Amino acid sequence: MKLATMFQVGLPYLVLTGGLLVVMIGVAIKRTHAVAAVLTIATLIATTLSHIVAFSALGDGAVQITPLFKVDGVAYLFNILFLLAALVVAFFGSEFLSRRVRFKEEFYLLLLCATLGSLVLPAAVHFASLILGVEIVGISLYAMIAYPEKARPPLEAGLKYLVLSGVGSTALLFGMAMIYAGSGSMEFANSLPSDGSIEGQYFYLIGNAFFWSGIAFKLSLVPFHIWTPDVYHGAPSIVTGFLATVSKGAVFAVVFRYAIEGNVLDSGNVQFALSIIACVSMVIGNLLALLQTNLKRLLAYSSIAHMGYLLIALLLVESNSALGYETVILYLVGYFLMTLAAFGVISVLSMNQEQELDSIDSVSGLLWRQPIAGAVLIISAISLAGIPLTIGFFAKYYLFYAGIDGGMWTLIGALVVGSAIGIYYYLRIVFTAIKRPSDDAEAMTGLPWTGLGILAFLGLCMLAFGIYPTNLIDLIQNVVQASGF
Amino acid sequence: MHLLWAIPALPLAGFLILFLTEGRLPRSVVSSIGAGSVGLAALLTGYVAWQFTSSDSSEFVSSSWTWMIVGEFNVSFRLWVDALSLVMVSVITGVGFLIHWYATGYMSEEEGYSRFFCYMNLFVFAMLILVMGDNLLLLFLGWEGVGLCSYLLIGFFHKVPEFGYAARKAFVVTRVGDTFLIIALFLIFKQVGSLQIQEGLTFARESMPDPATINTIICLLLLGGAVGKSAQVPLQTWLPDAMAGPTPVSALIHAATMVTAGVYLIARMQDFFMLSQTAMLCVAAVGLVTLFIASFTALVQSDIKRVLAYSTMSQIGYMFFALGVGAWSAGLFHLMTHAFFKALLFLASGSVILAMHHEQNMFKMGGLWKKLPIPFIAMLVGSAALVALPLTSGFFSKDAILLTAWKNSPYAILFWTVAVIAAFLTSLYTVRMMVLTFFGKPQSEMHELKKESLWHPSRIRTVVPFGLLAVLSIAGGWMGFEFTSDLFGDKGVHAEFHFDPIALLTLGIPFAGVVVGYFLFASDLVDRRKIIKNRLSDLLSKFWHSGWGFDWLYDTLVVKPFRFIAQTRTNRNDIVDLFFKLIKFLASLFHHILSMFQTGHVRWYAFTMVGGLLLVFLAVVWI
Amino acid sequence: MSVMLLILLLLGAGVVAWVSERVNTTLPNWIALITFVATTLWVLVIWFNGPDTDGLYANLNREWIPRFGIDLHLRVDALSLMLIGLTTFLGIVAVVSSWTETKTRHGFFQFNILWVMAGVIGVFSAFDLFLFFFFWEVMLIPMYFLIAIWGHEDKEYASMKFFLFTQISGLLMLVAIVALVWINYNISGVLTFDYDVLKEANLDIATARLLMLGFFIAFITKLPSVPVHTWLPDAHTQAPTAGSVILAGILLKTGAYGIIRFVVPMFNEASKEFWVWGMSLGVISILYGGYLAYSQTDFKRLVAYSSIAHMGFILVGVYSFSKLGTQGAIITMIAHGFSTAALFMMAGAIQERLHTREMSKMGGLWVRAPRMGAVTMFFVVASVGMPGLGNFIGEFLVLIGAFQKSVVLTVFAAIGIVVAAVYGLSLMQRSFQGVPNPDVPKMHDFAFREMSVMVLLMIALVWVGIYPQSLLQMTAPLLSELLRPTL
Amino acid sequence: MTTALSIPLEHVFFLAIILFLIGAFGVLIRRNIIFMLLSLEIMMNACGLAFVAAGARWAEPDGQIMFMFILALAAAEVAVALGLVVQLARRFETLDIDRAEELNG
Repeated sequence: MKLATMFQVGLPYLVLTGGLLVVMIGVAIKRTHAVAAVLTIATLIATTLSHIVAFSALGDGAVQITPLFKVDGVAYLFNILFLLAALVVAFFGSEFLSRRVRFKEEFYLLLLCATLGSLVLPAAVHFASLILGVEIVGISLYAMIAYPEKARPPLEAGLKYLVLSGVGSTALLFGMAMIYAGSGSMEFANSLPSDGSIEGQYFYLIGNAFFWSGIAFKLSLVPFHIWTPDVYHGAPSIVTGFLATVSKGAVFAVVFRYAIEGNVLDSGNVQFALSIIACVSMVIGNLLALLQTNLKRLLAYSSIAHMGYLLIALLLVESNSALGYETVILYLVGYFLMTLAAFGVISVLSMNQEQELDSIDSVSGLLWRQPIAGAVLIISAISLAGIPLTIGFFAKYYLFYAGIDGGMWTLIGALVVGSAIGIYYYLRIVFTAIKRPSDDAEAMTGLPWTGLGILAFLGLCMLAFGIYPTNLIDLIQNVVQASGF
Repeated sequence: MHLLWAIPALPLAGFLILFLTEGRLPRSVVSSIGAGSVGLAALLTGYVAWQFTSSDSSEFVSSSWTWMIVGEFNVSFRLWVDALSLVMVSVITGVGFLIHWYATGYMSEEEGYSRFFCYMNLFVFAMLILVMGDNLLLLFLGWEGVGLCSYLLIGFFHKVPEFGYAARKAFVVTRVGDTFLIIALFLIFKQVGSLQIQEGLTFARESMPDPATINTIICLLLLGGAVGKSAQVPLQTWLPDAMAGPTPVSALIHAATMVTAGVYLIARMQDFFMLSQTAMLCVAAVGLVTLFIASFTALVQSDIKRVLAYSTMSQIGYMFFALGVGAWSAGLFHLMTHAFFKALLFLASGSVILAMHHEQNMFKMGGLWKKLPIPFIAMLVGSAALVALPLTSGFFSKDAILLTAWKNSPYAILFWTVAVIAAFLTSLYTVRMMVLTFFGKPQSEMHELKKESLWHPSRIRTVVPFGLLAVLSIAGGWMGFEFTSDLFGDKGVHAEFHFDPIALLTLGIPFAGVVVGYFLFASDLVDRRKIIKNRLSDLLSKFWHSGWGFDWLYDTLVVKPFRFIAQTRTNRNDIVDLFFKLIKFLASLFHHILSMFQTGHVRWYAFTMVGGLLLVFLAVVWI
Repeated sequence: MSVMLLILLLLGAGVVAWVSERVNTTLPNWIALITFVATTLWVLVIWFNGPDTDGLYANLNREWIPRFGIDLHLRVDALSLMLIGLTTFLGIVAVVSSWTETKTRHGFFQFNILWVMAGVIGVFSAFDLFLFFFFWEVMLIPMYFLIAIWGHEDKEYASMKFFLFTQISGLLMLVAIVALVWINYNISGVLTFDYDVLKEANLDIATARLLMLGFFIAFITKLPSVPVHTWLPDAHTQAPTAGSVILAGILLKTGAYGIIRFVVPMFNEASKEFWVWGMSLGVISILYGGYLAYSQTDFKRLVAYSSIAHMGFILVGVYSFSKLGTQGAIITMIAHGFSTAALFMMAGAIQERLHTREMSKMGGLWVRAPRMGAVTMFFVVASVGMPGLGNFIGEFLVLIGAFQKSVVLTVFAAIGIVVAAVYGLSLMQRSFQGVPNPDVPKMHDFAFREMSVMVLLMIALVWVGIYPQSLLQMTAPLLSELLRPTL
Repeated sequence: MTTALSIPLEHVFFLAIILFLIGAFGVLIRRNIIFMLLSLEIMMNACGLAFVAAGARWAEPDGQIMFMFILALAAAEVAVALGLVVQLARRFETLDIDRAEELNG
C-alpha cells in the first residue's frame, strides 16, 4: 500500500480535520460569526468535493488503512450523505444562531467534530475506531443539544442524553470487551470466537448482548428508545435534525460493517434478538407517536419506528448483503431528506419566536400562511408515510423487497402494521397543515430566505427522487457492487 | 310493407315531445299530441290488422337493431305479432285512445296536464312493447315500463302523501312478482339457450325434458310474475290502493290493459303451461280464489272506485281461471270484453266523481240518475255487461268460461260451483253499486253539480267515448269467441252452447243475482239494518271490507319488521363499522399505556434501559 | 404514447389552473372544463379510429427503473378505453357540478380534480404492476385533499378514514405484488413487473391463493364490498360534490377494474376456487347495502349505500366466471358511473340550495323545482334497474350469468332488485314528493349549466340501455383473455 | 499461557460485572447528578477492567490500550458533563436530576 494512495484515500478525513483546526484557531483569534460560518461551510463543501479525488484513487475494491479503517465506496457514499446533511445543518444553524444565541462560534466546532466522528464510523473495521467515532459524535452532541444559554429544556435534554448515553456507551464497551475476550481480536473481520472453547462462546454471546444493547440505545430502538422524545424535544430542532439523521446513520453504517465483516448474524440468537427488537420498535414506535401533539416528539417516536424498519435491511446481510446495503443507503438518503426537511421547517418557523413552535397546532393552515414551508412539511410527512411521488415510497418499497428477499414474513407483517399506524399520524400533520387557517393566524413573514430556499430544495429532492429514482438507485447499486458486496 | 314498428313509435314520439317541452305547450296542443298519437296508433293497428287478416302469413315481424349479443345470448329489438298480440294491440290502442280522449276532458282542470299525457303515452308505448316484443327480455322491458308508468300515474297528485305511498306499494308489490318473472327468464335461458319466445315455445313443444319438473318450476315462476301484475292472490293488495290515481288511469291501466298483462303472459307462454298439469291447476286455483275473495270484498266497499277495483280483480280471476281450465280463447275473449265494459264503468264513475267534487263514497251519493243521465246510462250498460246479462259482451265471454269449466276442468263441480257463486255475487255488488249511486234519495246535500265540468265544454269529449265503449260493451261479444278461438288453433277448448240444465243455470244466475240484489238493497221488503246489526255479519263485513286482511297480514309479516330493523337508530350507521372503531380504540389505548412510561425521570429511563439490557441478555444468551 | 400525453395534459392543466387562480377565480373552472371537454373529445377520436391489429388503442413501453425491471408500460385496450372515456366525461360533470360550490382556493380545487383524473387514467392504462400501484396510490392524495379541504362538517374523520382504508389495503397489495415478482424472479430468473409476463408465472396454488388475497382485499376495499365498505358513506357524505362524483363515478371503478384485470386473469385457478366467497360477498353487499340505504335519512348517505349495493353486482358478475357475468360487470361499471354521478350531483345541488342533506328537512321539492324532480326521478328509476336504461343491462347480464353458476346466490341477488325499488322510491318520495315543507326556502330550479350536463348523462344512460351492443362488441374480444381458459 | 500464579479469567470478569452493576445501581438510585456521573465512571472502569482481562486472556496489549482510550473518553465526557452540571445548578438551582423532568409525555 503506497503512502500516496493512502493519503489520497484518506483525503476527506484530512481535509475535514484541517478545516476543523482552522475554524478552531480562527475562533480563538477573533470571534466573528460570519467567518466561522463561512469557514465551516467551506470545509464541509471541500470535504465533500475531496471525495472525487478519493474515489478516483480508490478505484474498485477497498483500501485498508491500518487495522482501524477500511475505506471503500460504500463508506464514501455514507460520508457524502453525512456531509451534505451537516451542510444543511450548518446553513440552518447559522440562521438559528444569528437570531437566537449569544455565543455562536463554538457551535461550528462542535458540528465539525460531530461530522468528523460520523465520517470515521462508516470506515471503521475495529472496535477501537468504532468507540472512537461513536464517542466523538456523542460528546459533541451533548454540547450541541444543550447549546442555547438560559433556556431550560435544552439543558435538561443535554443532561438526560449525557447520562443515558453514558450508560449506553458503557454497555457498548463492556460488550466489546467480552467479545474480545471471546474472539481474541478486536477487528470485525475475525471477531468470531477463534478457539472452540465453551467459555469463548459464552463470552462472545454475552458480549454481543451488551454490544447490541449499546447500539440499540444509539439507534433508539425499543426497549432503549425511551430517551428519544425528551432529547429530541429539548434540543434546538436543528440539532435534533442532526441527531436524528447523522448520528443514527453513522451508527447504522458501522454496525452494518460489523454485521457483514464479523458474520455476527451467524449466531441465531443474535438474529432472533434483533428480529424481536425490530418488530417491537416498528409497532411501539408508531403507537407512541399515534396521538402525540408535539411535532418534535412525534418525529422522535416515528424515528424509533424507522430505525426498526431499517433493521430489516441489517438482518438481510446474511443472505444478500449487497441488497441490504442498497436498501440501507437508499433508505437513509430518503430518511435524511425527510427528517431534515421536517426539523428544518420547525426551526425556520421558530426563527423569530422565543419558544420553538413545535406543537402541531402551530403549523395549522401552514400551507396557506407560508406556502413553501407548508408544502415542504406536507411533502416530508407524505414521504415519511411512504406514499408515492416521494422518495419515502421507494424507501419503503426497498424494505418490502428486502424483507421478502430474506423471507422475513413476521417482520413484513410488523412493517405493514407499523406503516398502517404511521399513516394516521403523518396524515394528521398533513391535515393540520392544509386546514383553513383561523382568522387570527397571521401570515408568517420575515422568515430567512436561505432557510426557505434550502427547504424548497429538500422538498424538490424528495419529489424528484420520488418520481425518477433511477439514477440514484443505479449509483448506489454500482458503488455497492464495486465495493465487493 | 307493414308499418308495425310505427305503432309503438307513435306514442313514444308523443311521450318524447311532451317530455322535452316540459309542459310549455298550450293544453290544446298537448291534448292533440297526447290523444292524437294514440289515435293514429289505433288507426294504424286497424290497418295492420286488415293486412294481417288478408295476408296468409300467421306472423308479422319488424326487426331493428341488436340489443345485446354475449356469447350465445342474443336479443334484439324485434317486434313480432301474431293474432294473439294483435288482439292485445287493438285493445290497447283502441280502448287506450278512447280513454285518452276522455282524459282530455277529465283532466282539463288539473295542473300537470302535459305531464299526465306524457306518462300516459309512455305507458301505451311500454304496453305495446310488452305485447309485441318477440323475446322475453323485450317483454320484460315493457313489463317494467308499464309498472313504472303505473307508479308515476298513481302518484300523479304527488302532493298527497297517501297517493305516494299507494304508488310505492303498487310498484314494490309488482316488483316482487317481476322478480319471479326475471328468475323465470334466467331459467328459460338456461333450459332453452335463448329468450326468443318462439324458440322457447318450439323447445317446449318438442324437446322439453321429461318429466318436466323444470318446466313446472318455470311455469310457476311465470305465474308469480303474472300474479303480481294482474293483482291476483296473493299479490293483489296493491290494486285497490292504486285507485288513488286519476280515474282515466284506473280505467286504462288498472282495468283495461296493464292488469291483464299477466293473462297475456300466460297465454303467450301457453306451450309451457300445457305441459304441466300442476301449473295449470295453480293458475286456475289462483284465479278462483281471487275471484271468490274479491267478489265478497266488493260487496261491502263504500268507495265506488274500490268496488270497481275489486270487481276488476275478480274478473281477471275469471280470466286466470279460464286459462287454468284450458279455455284459452274464452279467457282472451273475456279479457277483451272486460276491457270494454270495465273501461266504460270507470269512465262513467269518473264523471260521477268529478261531478261530486271528487267524492267517491257511494253512501254520500244516491238519486243521481236524473242529474247525470249520460253517465247513468253508460254505467247501466257497463253493469249489464259486468253481470253478464244475455246478449251483452260479458255474457258471451263469461258464459263460455263457465261452460268450459264445467266440461273440461279437473274438479268440475267444485270449480264450477265457486265460479257460479262468484257470478252471483258479481250481480249482487253491481246492483248494490248502481242502487247506492243512482237510485234512492240523495244522501247528502252537497249536490250543486259543477255542470260546466261535465256538460260544457267537455261534453262531446266525454260523450263520444262513452258511446263507443257502450256499443263495444254490448256488441263486442256478438262476434263470438270464435274470433279469439283461432288464436290458439286447436289447442283451446271450445264449449258450444246448447240447452241443458247447466247452461240454463249459468244463464240464470245473473238474473237471480240482480233480483236478490234488488230486494236486498233497493226494496224495503228486507230490513237492511237488521242484517247489519247482526254481529256475525258485522264481523264478516269488516273482514271482507279489509280485503280479507291481506294488507294487515303483509304489514305485520313484512313491512313492519323491515321498517323496524331499518328505522331503529341502532343500525343507521352500520354495525360493521364498530369493528373498525374497536381497532381505533385499542390503538389509542395502547398509545396511552405506552405514553405512561415517558415520565421524564432520568433515573426511571436508566432503569428501563437496564431492564432492556437484561431482556436482550436473556434473549441472546439463554434462548 | 397518446395516453402519456393525455396524463401529462391533465397534470399540466392542473398546474395552470392552480396558477390561473391569481388572475380570476372562475378562470380555473374554465381551464378544467375545457381540458376535460378536450380530453373527452380526444378519447372519442381514439375510440372511433378503432384499435390496431392486436386490439390496442395505444401502447407505450419505456424503461423506468431497470434495476427492478420496472417499466413505464401504458397500454389501452377496449376495457381501459371505455373507463378512460368515462373518467374524462365524468370530469366534465365534476367540474360543472361544483362550479359555484367552492368558495375558496378555486385553483387548487381544480388542480386536485385534474390530478385525480390523471392518476385514475394511469391506473386504467398501466400494464406494469409497479406503475399500476404507483398510480393507484397517487390518485388518492388529491382525492384526500378534495375531501379534507373542501369537505363538510366532519371532513377530518371522513378523509382520514378514506385514506387509511385504501392505503392499508394498498400495503397488502404492495406486498403481494413484490412477492409475486420475487417468486417469478426465482422461478424464471427474470426480474420484471410486466403484466403479461407475470400473468404467465406458474405459481403453486397455495402461494397463488395468498397473493390473490393480497390483491383481492385491496380491490374490494376500493370497490367497496362488505365488510370493508364503511369508509365509503362517510367519505361520500363529507366530500364536496365534485369529490363525491369522482369518488362514486370513477374511483370505485378502479377496484372493479383491478379485480377484472388483475385478480381473475393473474390468479386464475385460485380465483376460480374462490368464486363462492366472491359471489357471496357480492350478494351480501347487495342486500346489506340496500338495507342500509333504506335506513338512511341523509340524501348522500343513502346514495352512497346504494352504490355499495350496485358494486355488489360487479362482484357477483365477475365471480360467475362467465362471459355474461363479466360483460355485465363492465356495463354496470359504466352505467353506475353515470347514474350515481348524477345522483350525487343532485345531492350537491340540493345541499347548495337548502344547506342540508337531511331528507326530513326536504319534501315536496317537486313543486319548487320540477326539473330537478324529473331529473332525480329519471336517475332513481335508472338505479332501481329499469329496463331500457344502462343499469338494468348490467344487472341483468350479471344475474343471468351468475344464474348459470349458482341458482341460490342469484336468487338472493335478485331480491336486491326489490330492495332497490324500496329505497329508491323512498328517496324520491321523502325528498321530492309529498307536501312542500313550509320552512324550506325558495330554491331556484336547474339552470342551463346543470341541466346540460344532466341531459348528457341521461342520453348516455339511455344509450347504454338500448344499444349496449356498442360497448359489448368492444370488450367481447377481451373476454377470453380476461377469463383465461374458462369457457 | 497462564502461569500458576495468575488469576482465573472468570473471577476477573465477575468482578467487572459486579463493578458494572454497582455503577448501574448507583445511576439508578442516586438523585444527585454528581453521584450519577461518579457511578458512570465506575461503569466505565468496569469496562476497562474487562478489556484488560480480555487482553490478558490473549496475552495482548490491546486490552490495556483500550483502557487508555476509555480513560481519555471518560475525561472528555466528564469535562462536558461538569459544564452542564454548572448550568444545571444555574438554571434549575439544584443538583437533583429529578427536578429536570419538564420534558415528558
